[in-house]
Amino acid sequence: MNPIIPLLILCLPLLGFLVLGLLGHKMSHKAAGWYGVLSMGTTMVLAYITAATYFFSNDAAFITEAGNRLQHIIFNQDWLQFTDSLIIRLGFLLDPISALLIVVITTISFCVHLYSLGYMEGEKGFQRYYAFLQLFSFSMLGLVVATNIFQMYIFWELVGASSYLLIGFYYTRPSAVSASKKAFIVTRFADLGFLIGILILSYVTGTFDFTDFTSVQDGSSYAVALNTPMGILARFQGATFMGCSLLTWALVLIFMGGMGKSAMLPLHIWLPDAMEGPTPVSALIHAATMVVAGVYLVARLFPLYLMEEAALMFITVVGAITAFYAAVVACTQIDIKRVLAFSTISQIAFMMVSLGVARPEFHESLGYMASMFHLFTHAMFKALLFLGAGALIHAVHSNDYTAMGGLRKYMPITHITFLIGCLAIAGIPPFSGFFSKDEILSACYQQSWIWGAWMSMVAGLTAFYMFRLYYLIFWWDEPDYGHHKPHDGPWVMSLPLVFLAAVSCVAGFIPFGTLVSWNGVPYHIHIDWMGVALPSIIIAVAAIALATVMYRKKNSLPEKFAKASCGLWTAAHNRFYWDEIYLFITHKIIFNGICRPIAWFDRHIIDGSMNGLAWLAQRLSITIRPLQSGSVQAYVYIYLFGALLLGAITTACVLL
Amino acid sequence: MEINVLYYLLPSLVMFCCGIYGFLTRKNMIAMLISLELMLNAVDINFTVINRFIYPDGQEGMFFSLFAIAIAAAETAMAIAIIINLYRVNKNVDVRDANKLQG
Amino acid sequence: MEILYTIVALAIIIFSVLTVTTRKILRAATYLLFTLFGAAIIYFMMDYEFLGAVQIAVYAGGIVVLFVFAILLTTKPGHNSEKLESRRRGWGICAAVLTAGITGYALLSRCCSLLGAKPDMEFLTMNKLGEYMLSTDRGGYLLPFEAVSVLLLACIIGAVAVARKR
Amino acid sequence: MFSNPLIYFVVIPVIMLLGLYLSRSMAHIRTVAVTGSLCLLGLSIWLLVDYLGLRAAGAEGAMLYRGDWTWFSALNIKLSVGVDGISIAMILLSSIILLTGSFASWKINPLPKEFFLWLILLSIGVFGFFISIDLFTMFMFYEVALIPMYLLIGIWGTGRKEYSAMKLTLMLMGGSAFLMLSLIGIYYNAGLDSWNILDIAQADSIPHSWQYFLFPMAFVGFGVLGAMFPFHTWSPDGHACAPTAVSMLHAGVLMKLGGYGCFRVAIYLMPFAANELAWIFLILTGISVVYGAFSACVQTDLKYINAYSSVSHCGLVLFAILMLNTTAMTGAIMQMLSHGLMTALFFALIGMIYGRTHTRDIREMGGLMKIMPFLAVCYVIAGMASLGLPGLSGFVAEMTIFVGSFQETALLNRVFTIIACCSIVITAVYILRVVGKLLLGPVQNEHHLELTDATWWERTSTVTLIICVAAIGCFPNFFESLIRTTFSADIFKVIGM
Repeated sequence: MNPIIPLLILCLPLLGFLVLGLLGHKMSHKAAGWYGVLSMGTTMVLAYITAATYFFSNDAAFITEAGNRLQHIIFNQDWLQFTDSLIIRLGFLLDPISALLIVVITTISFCVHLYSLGYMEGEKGFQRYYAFLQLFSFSMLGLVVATNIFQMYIFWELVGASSYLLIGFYYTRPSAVSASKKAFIVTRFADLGFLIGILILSYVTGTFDFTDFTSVQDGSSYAVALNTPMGILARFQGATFMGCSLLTWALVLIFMGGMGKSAMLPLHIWLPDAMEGPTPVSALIHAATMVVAGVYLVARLFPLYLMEEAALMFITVVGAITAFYAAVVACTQIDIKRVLAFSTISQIAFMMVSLGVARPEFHESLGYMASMFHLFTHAMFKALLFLGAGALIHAVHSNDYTAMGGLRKYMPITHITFLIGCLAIAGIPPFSGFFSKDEILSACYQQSWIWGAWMSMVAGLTAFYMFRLYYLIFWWDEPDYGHHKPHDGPWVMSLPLVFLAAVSCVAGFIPFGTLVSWNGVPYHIHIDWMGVALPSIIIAVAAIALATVMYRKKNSLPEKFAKASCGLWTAAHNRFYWDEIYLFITHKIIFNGICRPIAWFDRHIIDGSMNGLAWLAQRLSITIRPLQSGSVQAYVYIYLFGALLLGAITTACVLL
Repeated sequence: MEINVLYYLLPSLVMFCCGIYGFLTRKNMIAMLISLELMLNAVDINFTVINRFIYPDGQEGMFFSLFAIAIAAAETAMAIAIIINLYRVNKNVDVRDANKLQG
Repeated sequence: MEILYTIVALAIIIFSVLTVTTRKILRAATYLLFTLFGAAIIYFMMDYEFLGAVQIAVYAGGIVVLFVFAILLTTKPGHNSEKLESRRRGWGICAAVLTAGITGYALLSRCCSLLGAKPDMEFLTMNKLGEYMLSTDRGGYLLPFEAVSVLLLACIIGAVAVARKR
Repeated sequence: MFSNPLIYFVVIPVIMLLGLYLSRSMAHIRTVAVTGSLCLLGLSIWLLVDYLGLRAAGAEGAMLYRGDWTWFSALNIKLSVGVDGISIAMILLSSIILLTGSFASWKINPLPKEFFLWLILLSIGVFGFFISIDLFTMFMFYEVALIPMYLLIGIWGTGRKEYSAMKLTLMLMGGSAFLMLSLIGIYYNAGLDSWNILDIAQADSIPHSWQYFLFPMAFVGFGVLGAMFPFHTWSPDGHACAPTAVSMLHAGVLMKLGGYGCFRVAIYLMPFAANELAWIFLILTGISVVYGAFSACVQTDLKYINAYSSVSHCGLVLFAILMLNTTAMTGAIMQMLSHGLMTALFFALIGMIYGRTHTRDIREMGGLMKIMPFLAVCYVIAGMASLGLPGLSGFVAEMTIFVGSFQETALLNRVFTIIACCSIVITAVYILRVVGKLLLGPVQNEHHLELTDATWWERTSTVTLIICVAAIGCFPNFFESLIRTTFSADIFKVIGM
């Protein structure tokens, strides 16, 4: 494939960042905005062309005769050489998941660019906003097309930084500043694990390349396989550390990076706060793209994870706990963006669990496909929900549902699209969420009924809290909106909503299994209606019904329920006090318990001992100063004494 | 009585010790300077005598004394200039009042 | 010769002692003058006529006169310095005697091998002296000569600078 | 002698000194300083290009542009010059920072002439140090670089300047004393009657028993300047009190003398002891890395934060040097370049901010992004470079170090590599803390609203540095290969590199 188009996919957003960043202040808002939109639109078209070429061209570089999809490296430029074999390259790896992701990223990013024309209109720093969006798109695209794990790490850091910049967009607001700081530091902490994991993996295998880790060469391309011919994994044989194999350690540490970015428990605390950023940013970064980077990372290294059941088990457990936790918390939040944030955490955890339960022996790792499928559908409907929330916030100037209610009359487009989003996430057929979630649940049930039941319960909770949100916004009780009745946004805001809603309606019917599977072998989805689909539909409908009863009209049921829950509601409302725990650890233990003592130690002990030496020298000189009395005769006495002593000694030695 | 080198060295030793005594005990700076001259002279005598008695072939001792005299003259001139200056300040030449250089 | 020696030696010893013991400072200068004359005579006895002449001219003629001027400038006539306190004198004597003891012991115990009559020496004419003084060969003293001349100049300037009225 | 290009790195500053002496006005002084620095920069760029050309044409030898001129024959002391990729990188760094430092002290007051005289004298020492390969001459230039610091801080500094200047000078002189001893020991024990580093390294004739004694002294001697724990306390006080350009030059270049010396003298000449004793210093430098970072977290003075961050980053330099493998050492040199540039940028910006707000206490400032956006953005970029954002220099240097260090299998090395890795998190904490408090958030002090943004010379200074930082960050392989090819295999035969 001609490398020009893939190169342009990366370069256009980078160019956009540089142009808007350096020259943006000379442009008008309109020019900057439209430049960003056009740049992203072009990128989106190019990404579609690339993905279409990959999936449908039947080129031998992309698909074998037997129909197996291959990994193809379009270009791979040496960027930094550490040793002969450890080389960081910047390249473009085209395979099912990267092709999928570039489509998702560019689509959502384009929608957000367009949407922001309306949402951010008149904001100070409009050009800066677009520059950051472009930077983020560039970094995210670079991340998903990475050919080696270090390239991924590089762009991983870059998305972190652009996320930092965008969360802190309203930099005069202290809460935004601290939220951006928190997001960066928490993910940085996770990246530490990622880095150490990379170090271990690269030290043992002597390579960074994904194709070396997971694939065998097949012509000019690579086919994903379990036992790679280089025998890289054989080098791990016998290497253990603290009772676990070194590979497990490496993989778990790398997954820790994913936990940070994807906001898995216990590193999830930054994501709800990240909602301080502008809402379109939340849609793009903190719902659809960046937060699924962790899922993508695990999927990218999936054949390696398959080697280590323990690591997959760890992923499953973390994912399952996070999914439940986030779903419970989402039921109690007041800020609509936070509800959506916790919902995102929960949904990403779904994908994680799905990856964790995937095994080749169960329907050729159905979970892998399901996870990617859900990633795709979730990106669409969650972006839709966030953009819808943005439209609401834009209309009522508040994040809290308490300021909303009865909005269905004033904002029909938003209402319909939001409802579609809710139905999709709740898993009601024929919306896209149903299909992907169904695959995930099937995969869970195949592994063990425990996971299946657990995740079904979480799915029910999902339906409940989403419809709670829906009813509280669009029904419930109408507050006094004053003279300015809320209304739908301009067409630039509505168009992305409609588009994403349309996608959410039909995405479920994409034959996803034929496009994406863990080893490129096509897989045919067949829905197990009786075993999995029907029960989950029943659960979802029941949950929606409950939500309808509780929240459709203003009533006192929710309050009674909260009171009856013996503190559970309060605890969930306070997110089970994770923030407080973190605050305690960072502030009390690390800041006051480590940093301050070290600074004190440095000032008083280390520097003190240096000053002490100086003091000692000074004392000594003060002590011997009186010897210099200024009296000549005293000097002569001393001198004479010394001279005589020397003379006497000489005499004694020489003459005796 | 054969006059050997010792006969010359002993008076100069006495002279030297008188110089030491005077330098250590006098308070008048000029008197101290005089004692200093005594010591210098004793040393000059020693140089000359030892040169003459033990190394008659060379002239080092003699020349040393010669230069020492020249330098002593210079030194005395300097010293007296300083003493007179101190006298202007202190209105006396007592060495105990000239202790400004203490540490 | 012995007589002359005896006289000179006695004169040196006596006048040295008197120089440091007299309480009249002007007298001390006078006794110093006599001591210096004694030293000059020793130089003559050592056959260093030029040195003796320099001693008389520079020391007796120059330095002592300087002393006298200084004394007259700084002391009222007829003024006696106060009597020394005995502790001060005691320590002085102690130091002097100790010096004499150690040096004398070294001298006496060491000099036995060196004893002997005054050896003959080639007479040092003024010509030769001048050559020595201004030659740069071995045994030549041009460098110290020049150094001393510079030093004297420096002293002259220094003395003027120090003593002049501000 | 004057046909050797290297000698002009000393000659040009000397001509600058003359020019400054004859200067009559501020305009003259600026002209001389900027022209001279530009000449030096041009010369270093020419040197880089020419060096690469010579190497590409197949020039052999550990060093190129060799020259030997005896200036003290009784002790075989020569002015020996020669450069390899590492020295060229350092020379380039120095000339960039000298240029930007000149711009940063555009309005130095009082005594501008004297200030620049001392600054240029300092740069003579720096350039002389990097071009010398004669131990004694190197040491002489080292001292020439250190002494002006006393006056520069003592006269033009702020705060407790006399105390800080004295402390800095005394501690560095203490290091020098160790160094002197060690150098003399090397000279006599190598038994070659030569101070030439290459000769001594090739002969490798220092007895092992002596190496045990000389290596720690040389390492500590240079380590003091490299701010190695526990000899780093001059750095916070010294930097806090120094004027802007001096902080820049000191943290940007002079601290690199420490790292460079540790490599060029301690390890290059005594590889055996380096291999045997590395663990002691590994512990100390490993502590430096996290210790400096933790200390930086609670400081409130901008310069203190940056000084402690320098302790952390320079600790990483020494840490990587001690790993004794090509990758880590390449990383160390990269880190020197990177830290030099970004810390100079930091100090320049801090100086500019201080010049406007007259305080360096982050608690008294806030929201500067709104008031002086240019400086604030530059500060954020510097911060991002410091915390290792890819695309800026910090990242490539740190990653090279970590990957290189992780190749060492000994448990101690592993443990300390992981500890050192933790610094990337702590660095993020203190950088973001400063950025958050200083630049973002609401404006703390109403008076600050009247302040202006950067002037053209300040922009020149910072933009130059940012371009360099980004150039290293975006095209690291150019610099890394320049450095990596320099580690010649035969000299490290003992340690098996």
